Parts: sequence; C-alpha cells; structure tokens
Amino acid sequence: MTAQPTTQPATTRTTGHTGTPDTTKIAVDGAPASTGTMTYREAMRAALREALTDDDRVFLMGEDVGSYGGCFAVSLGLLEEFGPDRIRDTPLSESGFVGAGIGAAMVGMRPIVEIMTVNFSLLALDQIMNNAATLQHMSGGQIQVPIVIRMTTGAGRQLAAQHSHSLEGWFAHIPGIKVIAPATADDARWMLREALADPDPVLLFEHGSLYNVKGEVGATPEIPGIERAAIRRPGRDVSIITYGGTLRTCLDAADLLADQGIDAEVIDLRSLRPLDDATIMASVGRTHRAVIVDEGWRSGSISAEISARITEQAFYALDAPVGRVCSEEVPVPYAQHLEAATLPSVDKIVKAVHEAMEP
Amino acid sequence: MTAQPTTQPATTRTTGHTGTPDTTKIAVDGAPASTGTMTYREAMRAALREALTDDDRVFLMGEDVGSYGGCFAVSLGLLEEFGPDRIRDTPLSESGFVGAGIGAAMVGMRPIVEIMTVNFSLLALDQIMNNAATLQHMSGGQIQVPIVIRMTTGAGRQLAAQHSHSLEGWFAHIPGIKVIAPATADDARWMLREALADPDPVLLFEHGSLYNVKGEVGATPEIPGIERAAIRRPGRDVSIITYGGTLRTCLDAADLLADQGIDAEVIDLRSLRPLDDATIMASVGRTHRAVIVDEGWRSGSISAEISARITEQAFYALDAPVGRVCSEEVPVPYAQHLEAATLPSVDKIVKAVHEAMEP
Amino acid sequence: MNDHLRHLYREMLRIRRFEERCVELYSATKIRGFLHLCIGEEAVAVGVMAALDPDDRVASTYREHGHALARGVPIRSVMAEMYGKMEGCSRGRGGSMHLFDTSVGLYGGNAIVAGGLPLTIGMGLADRLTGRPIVNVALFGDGALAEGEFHESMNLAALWNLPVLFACENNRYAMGTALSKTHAETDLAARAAGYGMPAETVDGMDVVAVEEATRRAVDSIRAGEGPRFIEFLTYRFRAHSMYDPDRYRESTEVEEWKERDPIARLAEQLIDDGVIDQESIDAIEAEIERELDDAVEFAEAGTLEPVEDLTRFVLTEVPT
Amino acid sequence: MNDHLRHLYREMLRIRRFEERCVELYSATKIRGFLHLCIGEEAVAVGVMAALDPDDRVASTYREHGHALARGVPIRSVMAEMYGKMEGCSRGRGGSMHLFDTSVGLYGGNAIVAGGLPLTIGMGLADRLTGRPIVNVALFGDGALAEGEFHESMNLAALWNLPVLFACENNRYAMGTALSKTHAETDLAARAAGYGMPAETVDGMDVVAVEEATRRAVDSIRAGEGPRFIEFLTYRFRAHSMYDPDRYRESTEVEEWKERDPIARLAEQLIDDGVIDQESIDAIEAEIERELDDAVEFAEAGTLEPVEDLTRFVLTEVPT
Ligand SMILES: Cc1ncc(C[n+]2csc(CCOP(=O)(O)OP(=O)(O)O)c2C)c(N)n1
Ligand SMILES: Cc1ncc(C[n+]2csc(CCOP(=O)(O)OP(=O)(O)O)c2C)c(N)n1
Ligand SMILES: [Mg+2]
Ligand SMILES: [Mg+2]
Repeated sequence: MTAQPTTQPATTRTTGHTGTPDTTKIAVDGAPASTGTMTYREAMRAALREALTDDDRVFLMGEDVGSYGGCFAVSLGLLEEFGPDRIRDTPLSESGFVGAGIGAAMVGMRPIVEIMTVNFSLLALDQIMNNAATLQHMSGGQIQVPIVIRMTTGAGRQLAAQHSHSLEGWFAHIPGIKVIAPATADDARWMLREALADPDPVLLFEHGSLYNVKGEVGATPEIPGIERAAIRRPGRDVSIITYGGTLRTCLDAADLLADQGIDAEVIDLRSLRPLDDATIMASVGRTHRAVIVDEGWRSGSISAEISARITEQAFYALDAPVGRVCSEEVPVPYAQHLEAATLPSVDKIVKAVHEAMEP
Repeated sequence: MTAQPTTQPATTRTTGHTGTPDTTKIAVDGAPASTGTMTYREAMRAALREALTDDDRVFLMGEDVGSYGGCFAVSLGLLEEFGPDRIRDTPLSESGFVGAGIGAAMVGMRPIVEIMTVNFSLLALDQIMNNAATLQHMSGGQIQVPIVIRMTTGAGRQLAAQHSHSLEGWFAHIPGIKVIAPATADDARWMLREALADPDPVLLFEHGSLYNVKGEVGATPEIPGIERAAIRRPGRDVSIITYGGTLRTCLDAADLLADQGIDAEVIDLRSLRPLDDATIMASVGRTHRAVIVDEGWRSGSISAEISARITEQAFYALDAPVGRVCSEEVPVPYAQHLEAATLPSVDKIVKAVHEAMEP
Repeated sequence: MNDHLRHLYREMLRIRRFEERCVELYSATKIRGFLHLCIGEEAVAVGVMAALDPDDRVASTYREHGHALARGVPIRSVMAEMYGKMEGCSRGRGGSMHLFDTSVGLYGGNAIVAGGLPLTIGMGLADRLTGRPIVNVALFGDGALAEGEFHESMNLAALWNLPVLFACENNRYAMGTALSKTHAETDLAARAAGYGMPAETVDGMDVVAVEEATRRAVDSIRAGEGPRFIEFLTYRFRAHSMYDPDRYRESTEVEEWKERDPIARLAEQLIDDGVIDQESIDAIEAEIERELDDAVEFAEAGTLEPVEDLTRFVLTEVPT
Repeated sequence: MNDHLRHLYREMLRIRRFEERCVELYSATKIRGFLHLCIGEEAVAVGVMAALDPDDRVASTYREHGHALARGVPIRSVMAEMYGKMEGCSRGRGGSMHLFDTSVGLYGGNAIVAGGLPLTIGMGLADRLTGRPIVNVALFGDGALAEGEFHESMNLAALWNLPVLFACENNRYAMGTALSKTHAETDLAARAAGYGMPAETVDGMDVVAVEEATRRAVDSIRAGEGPRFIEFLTYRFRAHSMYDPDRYRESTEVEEWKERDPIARLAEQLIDDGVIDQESIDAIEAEIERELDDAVEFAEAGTLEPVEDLTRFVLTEVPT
C-alpha cells in the first residue's frame, strides 16, 4: 500500500456564515451509491467505506472494530472488505493507540481512531490534549495532526455511572482540536468525510441512541463545512439550541410547544468547537429568547458557554434569561426511572421554554 | 502505625451563607504554632505537617515529595520528620498512584496525593472521574473516598504548552468531587485541613505563582467551610469574580480602577465546585455589573458557568452583559511576550470592567 | 473434605443457574443495561473465594456475578440490584456491572477495564501501613493486561511489597479480540517476571486447582512475602454480553471448551468418587431453584428509589 | 574510522559546550522556563544519532538539546529557540523542551514523560503500512518505564512488529527519585522479555559502544525483524533542571560517574591511540566557541513574533 493524495470530495463546500435553514431534502451532488434512507449506523459505515476506498492513507483502528464488527456494529463487514491492516483491532490500550493514531497522522496517514465509548477516552486524554492539540503549536507550525477520533457518547441504556458520560461539550474546551457531533444519518454521512479532509484533529461524537435512527442521506444540498450549525425547525418565539442525542427530544418538545401556540426554532449545533456563533446570535436576534439543551452535567457544560456567549453578544436582544436543560449533576444511575430523571426530557425542555417565555 | 480518628479541628466552622467580607486580620483560634507571616509554600507545608501530626491515617504520596523535597519544595523536610511510609515517593505512574490513593481512602486512610502539576493529571483522569467521583454513587452510598489530591496549576513561567494548563475550572464539571483553589497563605493553611476533614474527594489546586507570596496566616477569624467565597475587596460599582492565581491581578486592577473612580468589589471564589452562588449573586445584586476572571481557556471555562448562573439567577439585576477575562485559546507558547499576551492581565481586566460599565 | 467439594459444586451450580435466570429476565426486560455472564468460568470465582479469609477484599470487573455470589453477597440483594431496586446490594444505582457489598469485602464491580487494579494497590498499601493481615484480590481479564494501569499497578505492588493478589481470568478473548491480537507475549504469567513478581498458570476449569493455587498465593502474601500473579486458563461459553453476536470465534472452539465445563467435570468426578449421587445433585438443583425463585420474588417486590432522592450519594450527607 | 572518532568527539564536545553556554544564558535570564541538561549523557545522543539514516525519525523528551544537535538541527536555530525567537527551530513557541525540526526527522521535544512513545508507534505503523524502510527512535528516561504509556507502546510495537527502537537513557534518577524507588525490577532491559522483544544493556558512557549497539538494533529493525529495546547506562552530572537543588544523591556518587565522563574518556583514548593531539583538541574547542558565539549572536538578533500572531498554529491556516 502506498500513500496517495486524497480525492477531493465531489460536493460543494460553503464556508460562509448565513442563517439559512438546512431543511431541504435534495440528494448530495456526487455522493456515491449509498444514498437514500438508511440508519445512522449505515450512514456512518458508508462514510467509512467511502473514505477507505478513496484514500489509501485512511485506516480505521480501535478496540473490536474488526473481528467483532465494531462494538455498535458500525464497522461490520469492513474487515472483510479492507483487510486487517486497514481495519485494525487494537488491544485495550486507549492511550497507546490514540497516541499511535496521532503519530501516524503526523507522518502522512489519515487515521480514524475509534475509542469504543467516550467513557474510555479519559485514558487517552493526555494524548489528545498534550499531543494532538498542541503539536502544531509547539512545533511552530511544522506538524499537522489530521486524525479523526470517533467515539460513542451518552446515556439512556441503563449502563450506569462509568458507561454513560456525555463529555463532548467538555472536550470542546481544548484549543487545537475540533469537536463535532452529527445528529442525523445525513450528517454522519458527510461530516466524517469533511472531518477527514480537515488538516487538524477532529473528535467526532456519535450518540449511542442514534445508531438505529433512520434518515434520508443526501438530504443536505450543500456541504456547509463541519463548523456550521443547522436550523432544523425554524420558529419565531424561542431558540432551542442543541445537538446530537438531544436533537430529537428538542424537536419533539417543539411539536408539543407548537400545540400550545409557541413557535420554537430548533438549532442543531453540529459542531461544539468551534461554535457557530453567527447562526446562534442571528436566531436569538429574531426570537429574543433561548433555551440550550445538552446531555452533559449542567455545571461547566457547553450550555454554559453558549449562555455566556449569548449574554456577551446578544444581551440587549434578550427578553428573558437564557435557560439551560442539562443532565442532573449525578453519576448516571442504573435504575431506569432514575436514569430517565437524570437526562434532559421533553417535559424539562417544555418547562424551560415556558420559563423563558414568561416575562 | 495504627489508624486513629482525626482530631477535630479546633477552629469554628461556619456553614451559613452571608456576604460578609473576610478581610479582618485576627489569628485563628487554636491554630498551631505556625502562624504569623509566611509564604504560601510555608503555609501549605505547615498544613501538611499539622495533618500528618494530628492524624495517623494521613500520608502524603506523589512524585518527588520525599527525597527531592517536593517539586516546588512544599514538602521539604517532611520525609525526615515523618519517614518514607508517610512521605511516599512514587514512580511516574499517575493513574496508578492516584488510584492507589483512592483505594487507600476507601478503606480508612486519609491520603494526600500530590500530582506534581495539573498537566500530568490527564493521565489520572480515569481514576478521578470513573472511580473517585463515582464510587459512592455506584455503591449506593457504601463507599466514601476521603482523598485530597493536590496539584500545581497555571502558567507564567515560560514552561510552554504541555506545562502551563489551568484545568481546575474544567475539573469543576465533575459531580462527586469538590474543587478548591486557595489563593492566600492563610487559605492554604486552613483549606487543606478542611479538605482532609471532608468525607469526599477534594481536588486542591495551587497556582505556581503563589508559592513565594507572603501573607498573614491566621488571618481568617472563622473558618467558613471550603465552599465559601471571600470578598477580598468590597466595592459598589462592579463585581470582579476570580480565584487562585488571578486574585492578585484582579486586586491590582481594582486599585487602578479606584484611581479612575470605579469602585470594584473583588470576590475570591476559593471553591470552584461547589460554587458559592449566594455570595456571587448578593454581590451582583449590589453592583449590577460583573466581570469574571480566570486563567483557563475561555471557551468552556468556569467563567462561562458563572456567567450562565448570573444570567439565570440575577438577570434582572444586571445593567450590562457579564464580562469574561480568560486565557487566549492557544496552547501556551514559550516566548515570554507571547505567554504574557495569552494570560489575563491588569490591562485586560481594566478594559473588561470599562466595557461592563459602559451602558 | 467431601463436604467442601460438595460445597464447591453447589456454589458453581448456583452461579450458573443464577446467570441462566438472568438471561431469561433480560429477555423479559426485567434486567437491562449490560449483562456479562461468567458461564463457563465459575470455577475461578468459586475457587478463588474459597481460599480467602473473611476480612480479605476483592475488586472485580463488570463480569462479577460469580465473584459476588461466591464471596457471599446475598443472592436476593444481587438479584434486586439487577432489577434496579433499592434493596439491591448497590441500591439499584450500580446494576449488573457494579455489585458492591463491603460487608463481605466486595469493592465492586468496575466497568473500566483494569480500572479496579490501582484501587487494590491502595487498599494493600493501607493494610501494610496499618499492619492488618488482609489480602486484596484484583480480578481482571486477559484484555486488561494491555492497559497501562495494569503495568503501573504491578510495578507499585511489587515495589512496595503489597498484599495484593493479581488474579487474571484468561478466557482468551477481550470482547471479540483474541489473545494473540492483544498481546505480543501470550504467556501472560511471563509478564510478572518484569516486575520480579512470582507467577503461576493454573487450569481455571478445575475448581480444586484454582482453590489450591490461590491458597498458596494468599498464604505467602499474608506472610508478607509480597504480591503474586496467577493466570487462570478459562473460557466463557456465552457471548461477551447480551449485545454480542459472537462472530469472532468458531463454534467448534466453544464446543471443545464446553467439554471441560467445570461443573459437569466436578460432578462427574464426585459421582465417580462416590462423594455425591444423582439424588443429591437433584436436591441441590431444587434448592437452588427455590433460592432463585425467592430472590426473583424479593426483587420483584423491591422498592423503586424515589426520584426526589436522585442526587443522593453524589457527596456524603453531612448530618446538620 | 579515525575521522569518524574525531567526529564523535567533536559532536559530544559541541553539545557539552552548548549546554554550558545555556547555563550562562539562563543566569543572564536570556533563557527561561525549564532547562534540562544532558551534560554527562552526550555519548548516548551522539552514538545513537550516528547510527541512524537521514530518513529515520526521533521522538525525544524535554532533555533533548543533545539529541537535536547530534541529529543535525542547526545550532543557530536551537539557540534562537532557547531565546524564544521566531528564528528558533520551533519558532520560539516551544522552547528548550520542545525542539522540533522535521526536516532532519526530529519530532520533538515532549515534556510529558513517556508521552512521545505512542507517537513513535504511530510513525512506525505508518511506515509499515506504506513500506518505507524507516526506523523510528523513541528516547526516554528510566523514570518513563513506570508509566502506563511505556507498557502500551512496548506491547503495540511488538504485537504489530513495528520499526521502532526503544532507547532508554537510564541515568539512575527520575528527578530526585532513585531507580530503586521507581522500579520493582531495576534491570530495565529485562522488561522487554515480557513483550517478547529483544533487548540489550549498553555502557552509555562509551560513544562507540552506543553507536555499535544502536547500529545492530537499527539494522535488524530495518530488516523487518521488529522493535528492539536498548538500555543505555548513563548519568547526568548536573541537577535535573535549573530549579533542582540536587539534594537526593551523594556528591561522591556524582564524582565517581564524572570519572567516566564520555568526552574526557574518548579524548584520552584518542590521544593514547594517536588519533588526535592536544592541538587539534584546542582547535575543535576554538571552532565550537566560534560556532556558539555566532549562534548567540544569531539568537540575540532574532525577531520576536508579533503578538497579533499569538493564535496562529493552533489550527492549520486554510488558504482562502
Ligand atoms: C478502558 C476500557 N476500554 C474498553 C472497554 C470496553 N470493554 C468492556 S469489556 C472489554 C473486554 C475486556 O476483556 P477482558 O479483560 O479479557 O475481560 P473479559 O470480558 O474477557 O472477562 C472491553 C473492550 C472498557 N469497559 N473499558
Ligand atoms: C507524566 C509526567 N509526570 C511528571 C513529570 C515531571 N517530570 C519531568 S522529568 C521527570 C523525571 C523523569 O525521569 P526520567 O524518565 O528518568 O528522565 P530523566 O529526566 O532522568 O532524563 C518528572 C517526574 C512529567 N514531565 N510528566
Ligand atoms: Mg477475556
Ligand atoms: Mg532518569
């Protein structure tokens, strides 16, 4: 196998900041065979397959990505298709193989490293923060680290305290990396590709509850760049800002609110670092009210950052304090009813919106 | 050596929330010999010595705490005084010895674990988040982890990207632990003791720039509990909220602002988890304006959380958007002028206060 | 001795039947989350625990039903935990992967691979400092040896001469990853030499061998001779978890190992030796069945913790 | 051969004089931050680099001035880096602990102990996947072996048969912590056996021995025979860093090791063998002195990067 230059993605990539809603359903120009309706899992797999096919420098590495077929069956079948060099099962050595991915990226490869779930990423944090995020800077620009690190995130399956973290918002604190969280099959499809085309380290979070969710792939007419938020539901009364696993919950809450005569706009951030301030502020400028929803623990959540930014950039547009709906500050308990009570829910979102509508 | 119950601290411990400034300078009732003016380093050493003397369950463990005398000379002389069992040099195994501290705490000891600097704590994050912070919860309350984890934090000595992190605000995201950051010799003296008396894991951050700073020890007349903020300078016009390494910078800025006719109140948070909302909101209620200063990277900083809380709890008291002065979002560079430009400064604080005073 | 052998048999069978019941309850959605079965590996759980003193401590993994039951956690409280009920050994907050009962020295149930190892170092250190004659057992899988925390823990235990037993359940797979894809050196006991630690490899399908080896190790550890490593060669008959379609190994391999089923093997031997007869085996089965019915009933009747109490046990409640 | 020996001598002396000059400049506050000297350990730097090919790669630690100079990073750009100037090899952003020059295969300068090891695994993996005959050298201290990342890297390298040389500079101390307080097994080369990796212990005060051992290892790695581990027995004559009061070791121990000074030792041998005379030694000294003066002048005259550019090199600048 010899390293070859990446094939340029065939789709257009716009980089400007406009508040235009991405709600149209048109097939992606030039997207390969795997379009149509598919699950998030299938879309991610299609994206992986495309990347592996198009670019010899790409390989996938992580625990059980090969023989097992991927902990969440995302990479099922890829070992057979691409062989063990490019679909590489690793030992349980998170720090070691994440660091190895960084090293490979430094010398010309385009590794996709899968950390089975975000809960184990803590073991690799030194490599992520002290190497991936700093090498370009410490070397005065000599080194680039074009790695994509994928991981499953989130709770909701009664996996208890050590297997239910939502840390993507927390990772978004780190300069030198990008953090993205596709919430739809369509986004999974194109955002992985764009993440690979990015010259810098990208952490890609997949909420565990999304894998079986179907969606139309090829729905985004223009690839807007991974740092662009999408308006999933335009509305005039309040901006609900969310991403990933809680997008569906927010859309459900918005439907309920619509019945109550409240027209909520729902923003899917897509990217947590950088944040798409322009889209957020434009929305709040229109609605004058905002509620932020994320599954992280409330204190120090990405919701806090967004709230602070709205205060800084749109204070005088606000008619009410910015609301937050996050997870309760508790290690997620096993018992179903307690876990449910820990996480954001339609009820909590509706209540927070009502509070934001009050004055 | 046999485990014995801790001697109760002789000083009073108040738990109520009042906004009363802690600015009086009276000796701590019952505090041992080491009072008077001393450096932060000496105060911390005195606190360690007292803890080791009073309670057989206490031991100090970490890299170079013994023969070397502590990386920052905090534990200098303690090995000779207490022997290698209680002043325990460890190998370079952050995850291993932090986990060992947690294990020892689980079965009755009161370990003080020193992670040389916060930069290396990433290697121990799994133990901190997945064990120390969750064991009580996962066990349904059977297990307690009365450990104190000390570490040096912050930049300012040209140590570059991998040795200049300020992550205490980031750690404050984690439920199940407490995070404190004494900013004065006096606080160092009593907060370590209180942290040890706490039944839960406490992370104690010492800003590297403080060690040589002298202060009067025994200055706090009543020990207020580690979660209580202190008003270091009362003022009417604006609340500057900070902690740790940037306290001095904020006080200097306040002096300069006073010359300009702006009377700033300076709050030293002391504790980042929990945050002392009552003191913060009472202050903002009086001043109607707030600027938060911390050395962490701006996005996802503890300043964001405080800003969000002020919006939530004191929105209608605000006359202007809440300001933030944090570090630039860059791995800290080596060159002196670039490092200085990265960090909060008197100038930046004064500018932010002016902006907050504007409308 | 014969009583003891019968006891070992009963203990293993009890674990097997408990887990089989759990599978049913999982299908009935009474139990949720991850469920990792130790079916096939019962000899390790029972043999190791049989060699320990009451004050000894155990830190285990997410595959710890067998360890918990063999260590003496009441079956009712384990079952209630699987149900997420307040009467569970972890109050319903832990579930299958986080069984805790410090009254019998069970310090979890840890779902981070190798995450429990450093804890045993600290417990051992505490015992050394206080002069308590306690042995701390870390149980972990073959996959765990690849983690940095394994290495750091081994070195610390040996360096500080701590009373820790490293008990590796080598079932040849870490999820779907075979031993040879995880370790450059697949003789796992050989690892211990790098730390100057005595080590042994033992047939983990033979409960008596497991107990004997453990006893030797524990005696020497208790005598202050420092930590030891034992590799138990074993096999899980079932998939890694309820989510695992088990694609990565040949069914012939599974069948071969099933021939060495530690329960059937002991039963055969005990019958051959006239220690037990089919009638008493049936009686034991019936007894276990009753115990399990009772445990399920107990769990079904258990209490759901009030949602108002959600944020309890995050920090210690200090009496005011 | 004699030319080569003179070259090795000159290289070691150049590193020594460079670092001595750095100490002066540190006292003059021209250089700041941490400064870790390798004085006493120059034979390892020079011997290892002498055995490498131009395309080979090196990932080092914060004690890497010697590695950088011996590897061929221009002395001017190293000195400018110490000054924090834009002309520095890391543009002044890295400083003493983060010397980078990918044009000569130097991939840092890593200030997290053992943090660079996984990077060499990845570089080695990339080379294996692309079939490039490159050897990747990880340099690290005795203290680093206690870290989990060492263990994970050793296992991965051996498991995947990667072209990586693990080069351990065993200077007997990790900061102030003696070897025996860090490792249960102080024969560090013995560690490699746990991963089935060939290992060797070499006199790190003998530059020729270092070069020969490295060459043997590198040849075998390049031939596809997998990773190797070499322990170089060496000693630092100075304190750990400029902050270290050096309280933890006897001055007699330091003096004993100084008798084995790799530079003096080689000089003596070369004089004895008639390869070099005092005159040429003096000439080399003078040459190095001039080179250093020039480097200092270059650094002094260097540019401070504009503060407006502070946030550059955080993310790649994509041309618009
Ligand atoms: C640090 C970490 N990484 C990954 C996982 C996911 N995971 C759970 S069990 C397992 C395999 C562990 O294998 P082994 O140690 O052999 O134990 P076994 O399950 O075979 O008993 C993996 C990869 C985890 N729980 N923790
Ligand atoms: C992970 C980590 N922990 C602690 C430190 C602080 N520290 C820097 S060098 C050092 C000693 C390292 O010793 P060794 O590996 O033997 O290298 P040497 O300095 O002797 O060359 C320590 C503890 C660090 N830089 N990184
Ligand atoms: Mg296994
Ligand atoms: Mg050393």
